[in-house]
Amino acid sequence: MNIERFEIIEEPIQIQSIIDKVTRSEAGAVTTFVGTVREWTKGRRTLYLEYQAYKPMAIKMLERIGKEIMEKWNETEVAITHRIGRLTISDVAVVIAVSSPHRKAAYEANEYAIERIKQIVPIWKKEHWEDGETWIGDQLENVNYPNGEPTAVFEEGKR
Amino acid sequence: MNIERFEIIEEPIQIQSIIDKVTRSEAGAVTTFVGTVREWTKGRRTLYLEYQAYKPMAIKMLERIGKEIMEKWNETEVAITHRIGRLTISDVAVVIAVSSPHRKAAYEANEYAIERIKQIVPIWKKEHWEDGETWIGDQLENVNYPNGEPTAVFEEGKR
Amino acid sequence: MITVLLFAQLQEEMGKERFELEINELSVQDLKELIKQNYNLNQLDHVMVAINEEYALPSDIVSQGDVVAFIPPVSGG
Amino acid sequence: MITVLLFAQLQEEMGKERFELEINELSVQDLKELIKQNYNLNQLDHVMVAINEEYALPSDIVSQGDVVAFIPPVSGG
Repeated sequence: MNIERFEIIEEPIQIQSIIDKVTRSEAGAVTTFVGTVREWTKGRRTLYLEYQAYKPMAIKMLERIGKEIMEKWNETEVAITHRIGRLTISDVAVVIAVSSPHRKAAYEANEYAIERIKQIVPIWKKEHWEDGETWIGDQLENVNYPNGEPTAVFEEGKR
Repeated sequence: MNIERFEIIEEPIQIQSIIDKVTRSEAGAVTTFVGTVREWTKGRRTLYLEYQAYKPMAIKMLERIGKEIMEKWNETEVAITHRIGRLTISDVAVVIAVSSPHRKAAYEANEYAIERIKQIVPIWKKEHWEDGETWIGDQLENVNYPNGEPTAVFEEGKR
Repeated sequence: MITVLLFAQLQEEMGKERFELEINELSVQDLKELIKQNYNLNQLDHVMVAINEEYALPSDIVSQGDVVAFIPPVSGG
Repeated sequence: MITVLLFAQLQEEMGKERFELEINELSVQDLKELIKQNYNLNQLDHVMVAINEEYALPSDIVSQGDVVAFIPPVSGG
């Protein structure tokens, strides 16, 4: 697996370059997910966001997601780039590209990737609202961390 | 609905420009599907493809798919461009972009779009193999056209 | 008069993209029969028909001035 | 000695990104307790711990030279 397929960067993400990383002559389908900064969340207005990462571990976790995907859907290839730092409305925060000979797998694997990012990749978002600021946690809203032990972060077999 | 969101073109597709058509500050998720020309199909090697379209009707059908999606998943926006003419290996044949405030809808609507394209949009692909050429039909393999009447092409209520 | 459009393998089989027919009114089904018998097109069974860019049923009526397209199974995407 | 890394709200609460602790060996659970009591960090209950960039269990042992990161619920994507 090419390590540069999983990156944390501070500059704007070039979507095409992420797609290029997974494009190959055997794969007829490439799906991408582009996560952008939303202006309104439940009636509250965002001015800008700040993303912070534990960079070396975040890259490791992205690589792990890539590995999980290639095990679940063989023949797929994955590239993920997450941007950190200060982002304003409609800026691209994350791009996930998955290529596959079969489109079904390309969609499924892509959706799996974003779910896993929200579970295990050490990146945090600080919302700067019109009327205050907050660090956001637990976006999935179904991850409970009793005793700081979400099983989802452990590789199968470790527990 | 902006009519230019649904296009049939003969030049290379700029993926970013399709994404830009649906990006907006209310939508935090954009999914894309990029269909590229595959070199190998069941052990047979493709040299190049030729796509032909019944252009005005193909655009109408793309618009209809967009309308169907906005009815099924409100809050989504859709843009689709299909390229026709001669395409070689790894060239981009089709790009579908869907934006939504909710990522689940963005994935589902995108997959719906490619399924519908393969059912109702009058575009045909001619494979030029190493050892011959064929017009390809019925890609979905589950669309049967007995008496030339696939119900899938009719709008609900028409029959 | 109606205009008939052909695509993909039908276009190659017939050697042209379009032709005109001097008819006033008939059903899609009857038009298919007529063309099968007179034009030596053998692949019409699995072919859809569109009238003026909308898919039509076998019982729909083709009238003067209509553009009728024969749509073989599509393969875009 | 071990190195402790802090992120997001923990970093702001503590006013620093990292600090060092003169300890030899103790469990993740005990380390959390120790830090709760000595450093006035109140939000540690829902915080995961990573040792050398891998998630750790409460029973895992932190040893000399390890880098321990406190990982509040993540919110990337």
